[in-house]
Amino acid sequence: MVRILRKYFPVFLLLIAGISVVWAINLGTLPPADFVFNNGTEVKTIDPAKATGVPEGRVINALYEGLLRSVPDGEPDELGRTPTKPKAVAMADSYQVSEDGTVYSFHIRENANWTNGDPVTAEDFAWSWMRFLHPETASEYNYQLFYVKNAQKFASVDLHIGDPVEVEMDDRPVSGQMFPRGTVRRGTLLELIQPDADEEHAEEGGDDGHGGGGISGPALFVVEFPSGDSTEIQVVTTQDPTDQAIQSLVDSYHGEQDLTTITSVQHVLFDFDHVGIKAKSLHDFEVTLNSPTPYFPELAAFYPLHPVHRGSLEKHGDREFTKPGFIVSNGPFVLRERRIRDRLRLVKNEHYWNAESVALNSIDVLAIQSETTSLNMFLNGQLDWDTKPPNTLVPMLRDRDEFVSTPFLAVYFYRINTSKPPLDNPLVRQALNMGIDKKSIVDNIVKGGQVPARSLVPPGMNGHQSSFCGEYNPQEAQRLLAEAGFPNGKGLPTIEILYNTADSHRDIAEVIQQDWKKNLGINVSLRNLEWGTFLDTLRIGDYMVSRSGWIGDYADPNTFLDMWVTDGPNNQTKWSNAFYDEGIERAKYEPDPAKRMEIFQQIEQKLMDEQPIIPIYFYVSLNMVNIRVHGFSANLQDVHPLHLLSLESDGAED
Amino acid sequence: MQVLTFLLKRFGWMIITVWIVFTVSFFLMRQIPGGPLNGERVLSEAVRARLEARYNLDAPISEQYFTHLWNTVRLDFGPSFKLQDYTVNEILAQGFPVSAALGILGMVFAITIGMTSGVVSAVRRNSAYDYSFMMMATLGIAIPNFVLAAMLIVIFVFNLQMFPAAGWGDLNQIILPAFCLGAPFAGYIARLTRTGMLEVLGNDYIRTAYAKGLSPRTVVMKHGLRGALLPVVSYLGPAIAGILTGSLVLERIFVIPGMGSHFIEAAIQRDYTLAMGALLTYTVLLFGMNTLVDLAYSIIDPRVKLE
Amino acid sequence: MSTPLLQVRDLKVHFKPPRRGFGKAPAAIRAVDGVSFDVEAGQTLGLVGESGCGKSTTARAVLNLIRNAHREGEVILDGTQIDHLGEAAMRPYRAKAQMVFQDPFASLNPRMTVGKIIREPMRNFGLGLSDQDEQLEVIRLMELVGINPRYMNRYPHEFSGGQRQRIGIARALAVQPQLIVCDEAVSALDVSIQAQVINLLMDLQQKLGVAYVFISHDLAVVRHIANRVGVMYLGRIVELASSDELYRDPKHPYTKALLSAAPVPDPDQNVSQKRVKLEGEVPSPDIVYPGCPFADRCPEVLDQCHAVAPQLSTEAHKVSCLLFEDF
Amino acid sequence: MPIPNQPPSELERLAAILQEAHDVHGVSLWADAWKRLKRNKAAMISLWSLLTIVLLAILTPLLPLQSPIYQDVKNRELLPPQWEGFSLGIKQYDEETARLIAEADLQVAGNAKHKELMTEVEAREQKHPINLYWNDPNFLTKPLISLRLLLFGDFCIPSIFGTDKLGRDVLSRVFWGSRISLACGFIATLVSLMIGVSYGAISGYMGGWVDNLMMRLVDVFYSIPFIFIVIFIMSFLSSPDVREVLQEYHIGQIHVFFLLIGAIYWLTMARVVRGQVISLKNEQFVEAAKTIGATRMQIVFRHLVPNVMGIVIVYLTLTIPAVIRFEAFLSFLGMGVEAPNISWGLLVNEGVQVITIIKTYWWMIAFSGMALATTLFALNFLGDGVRDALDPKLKNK
Repeated sequence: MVRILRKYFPVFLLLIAGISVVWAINLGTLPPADFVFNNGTEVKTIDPAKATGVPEGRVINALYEGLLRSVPDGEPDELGRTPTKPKAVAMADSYQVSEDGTVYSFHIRENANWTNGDPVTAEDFAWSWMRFLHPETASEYNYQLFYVKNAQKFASVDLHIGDPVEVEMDDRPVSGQMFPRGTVRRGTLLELIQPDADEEHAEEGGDDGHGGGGISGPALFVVEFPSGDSTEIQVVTTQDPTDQAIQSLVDSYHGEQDLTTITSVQHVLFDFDHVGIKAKSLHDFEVTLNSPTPYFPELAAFYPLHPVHRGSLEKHGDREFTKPGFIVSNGPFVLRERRIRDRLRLVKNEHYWNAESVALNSIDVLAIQSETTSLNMFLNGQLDWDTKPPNTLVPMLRDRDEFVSTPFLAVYFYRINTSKPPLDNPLVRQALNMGIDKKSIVDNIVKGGQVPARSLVPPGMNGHQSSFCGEYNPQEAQRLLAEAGFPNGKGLPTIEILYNTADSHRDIAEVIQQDWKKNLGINVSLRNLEWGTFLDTLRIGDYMVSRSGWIGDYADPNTFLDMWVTDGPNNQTKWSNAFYDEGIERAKYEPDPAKRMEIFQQIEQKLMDEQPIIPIYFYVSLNMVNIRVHGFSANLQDVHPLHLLSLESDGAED
Repeated sequence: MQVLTFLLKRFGWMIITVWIVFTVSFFLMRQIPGGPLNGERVLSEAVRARLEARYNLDAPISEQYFTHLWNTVRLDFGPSFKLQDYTVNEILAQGFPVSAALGILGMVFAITIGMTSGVVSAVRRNSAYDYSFMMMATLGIAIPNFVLAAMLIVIFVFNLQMFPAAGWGDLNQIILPAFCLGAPFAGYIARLTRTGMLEVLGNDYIRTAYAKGLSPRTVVMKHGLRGALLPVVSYLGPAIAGILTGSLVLERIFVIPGMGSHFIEAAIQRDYTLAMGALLTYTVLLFGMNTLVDLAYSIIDPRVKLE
Repeated sequence: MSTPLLQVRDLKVHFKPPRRGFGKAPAAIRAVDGVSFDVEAGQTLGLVGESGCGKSTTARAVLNLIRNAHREGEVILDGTQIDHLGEAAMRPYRAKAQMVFQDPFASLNPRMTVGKIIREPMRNFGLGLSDQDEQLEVIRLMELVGINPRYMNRYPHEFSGGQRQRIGIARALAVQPQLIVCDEAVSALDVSIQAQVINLLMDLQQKLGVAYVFISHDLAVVRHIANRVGVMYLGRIVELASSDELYRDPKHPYTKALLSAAPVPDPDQNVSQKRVKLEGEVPSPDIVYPGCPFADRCPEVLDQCHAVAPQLSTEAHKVSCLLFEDF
Repeated sequence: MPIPNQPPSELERLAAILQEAHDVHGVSLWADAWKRLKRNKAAMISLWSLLTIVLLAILTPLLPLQSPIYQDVKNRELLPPQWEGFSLGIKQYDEETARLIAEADLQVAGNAKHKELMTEVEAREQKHPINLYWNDPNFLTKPLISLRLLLFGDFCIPSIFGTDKLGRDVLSRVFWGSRISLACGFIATLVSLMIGVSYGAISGYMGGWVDNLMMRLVDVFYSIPFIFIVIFIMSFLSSPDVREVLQEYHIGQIHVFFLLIGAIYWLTMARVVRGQVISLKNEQFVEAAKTIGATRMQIVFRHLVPNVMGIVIVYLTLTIPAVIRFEAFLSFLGMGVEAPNISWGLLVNEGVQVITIIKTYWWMIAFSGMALATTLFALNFLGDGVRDALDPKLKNK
């Protein structure tokens, strides 16, 4: 046997190689799609409730549809940007706002269907939003619905004695999977037993807009359930009742309740029936807000709030329901095939209410991370839309017909850690700002037609008038530095710029390093971290100056400004200003849009004076689009709904 | 019997290796800053706590270790942190065939090109063929494969327009990356083949074979090649390791959805489960390949005993 | 008579081949299987035998150089039992017994100069000489063994085989040993050179009073240098007698066969002896024989030879053969 | 009769011979190999070019190069190779400063004008162009740079290799990059050499279960995809606590980086050395060393290791390119050296990034790639030559 092997070893080797090659080549190939574009990266998920990020948004907006849709609408402005507006050209065919601006009534169109033929109903939205807010979903974006009455209480398990509560019993049909849920019983919270704090749960911590509240650690809930005409009182806990922590709670309890039987349950939450989300009828959906929120229609069109199909989710589970074959969606396209880090194949959804207006029959969504490769593929004809051509080449791409670029809602800026001397001195921070030649960065490094930034909020947003920080002025910067006690940069420690390994961050940091050295005489060092570490370092505040960027979630200054409140999770500069915090809060409840904008302008001025951040430039959207593609309009949010695109017909094809 | 013993022993060592790799990387991963839940937007504490609970990240580290270890033993790597629609097993199942296809094709390129030019060089010793082949072999070894890839893209994609720039799916798209992957190894193999051949061709029994009147072609193919095969096979072990590493880069350049891209992305994004899954897969792969090479070596060389 | 410088008592060395697979453990190779002899100070013991009979193993066992093997018996050097000593414990006794190796090409480190090679043992044993003195001692030793000391900075490969063997001897002498084991020390050299080296060794014995264990397959060489000679066959000494005695009157059939096969240095003396031809091959040393191991090849074999193992007799002329055993 | 007991006359005679012996030199195997190597043209050319490259790398700060880090994005971005000169402008700057000082000296000390002038002088000091041109030169490079300024003044070699996307001179970047790349190659290889040789030699010499265990451990290491571990460790090193500790001992990340690569590449070295040691340890000179009382460590490091150095050197010439390539590979993944440090890998990577259909900035990759390829090429040839020279029997392998 071995001898035979030995004799024919080369033959075997060749045979194995041959078979492998044949196998390798036969790895399934797909017929080409009508339209191919690069999405920049692999989408993390296509579950709307869990998704964050622009690439995910592009796909989810094609697969699903929310109440409204942000679509380009109206005449282009002087920069060639078509305004985008949330319009009732989606699941809702109309909506009304109450006088005080707090109640939105959406009417869901009768011909709206899921891909399996089921009608889309108001109940679908209520259920999907419930899932979106549910703590177990742990949606990163759930704070976007905190404008809705009691939504935050539900999401953050913010319970008080006397609150209506819903209790999900421990009888889930599939354990370990959130849906279908166990039996939900509704009642009233009579008592909340927690270690130390016997009194009701304190209310503080809930006002930073991002969660807070919540019950952590062992807790016993005494809930009164209506049962026929009488009531039934149960003691429940979400922990294991035999757990030692719970037992010690029982032992230290001095109240009147009988704690002999403790029921273990999945969740005790604020009653969702009391959250301002209601399916009034099959097609009427009503949302009640805490305060008038002028940009709520934008949110209603925001992809995390798109509905998901309850039936398929409960059948296939929380993760599997997104798989091709299982997925039931309601958007203009259906997911046909998905290959990780390769492509998503979308095909036209024949059940879509507006299917006849959808021009593209199939779309390939690629996940190419290298900008250069992506451009090469575009120029080679493999892509119809390249979402991020490399900056270096923009000057050469400018004049081509395929090049589409406009400023959009995003800003590139530097965070300054205001807790680290000498950066705790606003004068130093101002000097640093004035010592950067932003125009040169824009013209020579990023080169895409970006706009040097002197404010945080990008221009052209809903009538917001930006407030500005200092211009590039080395002399003035030196004067400020001298005033701060560091003439000619003398006595200043080396300042470290933190950036993450990607794109042109390094180039920009190197230019700023030289600017500060040359203009201010400051020694600057660079520190490069890869993404994961970078984020963590930022979060724990172990940095001096750090590269940052922010893309607005909706077209309102609030999305840029509310992050700088004291201890805001995205603040990360340790900067705190009472006037600013109060301004953000005031803007929330200001019904008059003009006055609201005035508040924003004031607080932005504060931000620009104190300068915990240095705005560098406003991004522009850079797109290379095949000229045979129609319906691609430049706009402020850089959204390009795929169902609005069409191809110049070559005659032969339909 | 002997082979069976050998394989059993190796299997035992593989288990130990995998366990060591698992343990080291488990703790190393959790030591380094950043976690799988970090994203551009900072999570609220409530959401973070929920997510930690979902992924069992709130348990004591020792408990996490044993849970994870037990799951790994059952070949269940768990859900991916970053590609949330997939479990690690699904991701690897998709990525592995792609990487394997690329690797195998690269290896086939390396062996065919390498051995052919090696044989020609040895037979036509000190000829122009010999010199130019050996020059090219050295060049292939000297140039990092991403530079080679860039050069080939300029030539074959931009100028000649023979191949697409990148992507995965049909044969056209595999050739360039597979060639880039195989090139350095082709260089080594060419040199090894040439050396082995020259040594064998200098032996007495070859002269005898010639004297017997066998055609030069038979002599070269039957005797010479066999002599050259030995060093080449023993080189395959390190070559496979190199192919794996090399494919990390080429998968990036040519946008190939293989394991390499998962591997790097997962490490950078702190996708603990996916990183672990990919790492262990690579470990098993490397170990398996090394074992196969040893086995092949003992098959073709009767003097080599399996240990 | 004082105690002998070296006493070897019933020495056994069994090598165990590595086990392969799950199969039965292979039999041990009995390289040395019960060897006893003494060497008096200033005397020379010759050990002869065909290759593979365990001479070299005996030599290495005497110097306690064998690891990874099963050993039995005693080796007593200058009154100290050394066979059980570990590497570190053995070091002090190494100075007393040195070795000259078979292959003058392989026994010298090719990367060291001759001077350094000869100096190394002095350093290792910490003779406490100054740097200058050490170098002078090297020169003295080189002169002693007949090599031009001006070449002390040359490398071994620049010397001829005989010269290298002299270097090996100089190295052995560097620590003033009482015993030198010469393992086939001359067999790799040309015959003319052999004589030179043998003469050198004998000279040195006279000058320095060093004892030799001289191992060779060449009976003629041994006869020239040895006071006593032992003949080995399959790991055992089959005959042991004074040199004169043994050559004059070999008793064991194997010795006779060896002597008859050897080239005759003095044609007159052995002309009467008829040539004894040995049948067959040297049997494998991993077989355990119930009787005399030589029985299969012995021209004078008796019936009981296959069943009864002979013992080495106790007289001065020791022989291990049933022919000479009293029943 | 040993030396201490010799009569003085005898000692004198021996001492005289010793004197003579000093003039007689043997030809060691090394010298022999060197002689053979000298006859190998390709290897010698490689050797000399390597030496030149190393020398140039060491003397880089002394050469009249432009600054490797000074950017001029406005005027000099991505210029093709050219002969147009470039002046550092330090002389002019110094003259102006001197003029200011002179002017200040004319004023009465302490008056407002004097103060103003002196502040300006001080400001100029702080913002002296030299600070812009070289990033924190250390105690080794600083004197060289000063000497360079003294020798060549403002003169610079024009950007004959073109400039990069921030307007920096590619020529000087290639030169400065050579320092890191070569240092990485040599230091990492040295580390791998030390670990690998000791490990392999000890394992091979000890034999038995020790050898078994040590080699199985190597097998285990072989199966670890190290790139991953490097990624982990590099991230670990950049964490704040670790960095602080390192800074305390003046260890830069780059040094750890070198060590790390070295610590990975010892495996094959250990295997090679072990194999050699096993074949050598039954040689008689090893047994001889035992009889003359050498300890185990002495045998390993005095007798065995020098005899395996030949193959080790051959292997070294293969490891250095591998290490340099590995560094380039890490740079490609964005995990290599950090700005403002430059390595060839980084430069090549920057070059690769600007290869597009629209425009190929060939000079961005051609020169750095050429430097990298030449070095690796030369090392390969040298390795071949050394192997042939050390073992003439293996000729043509």
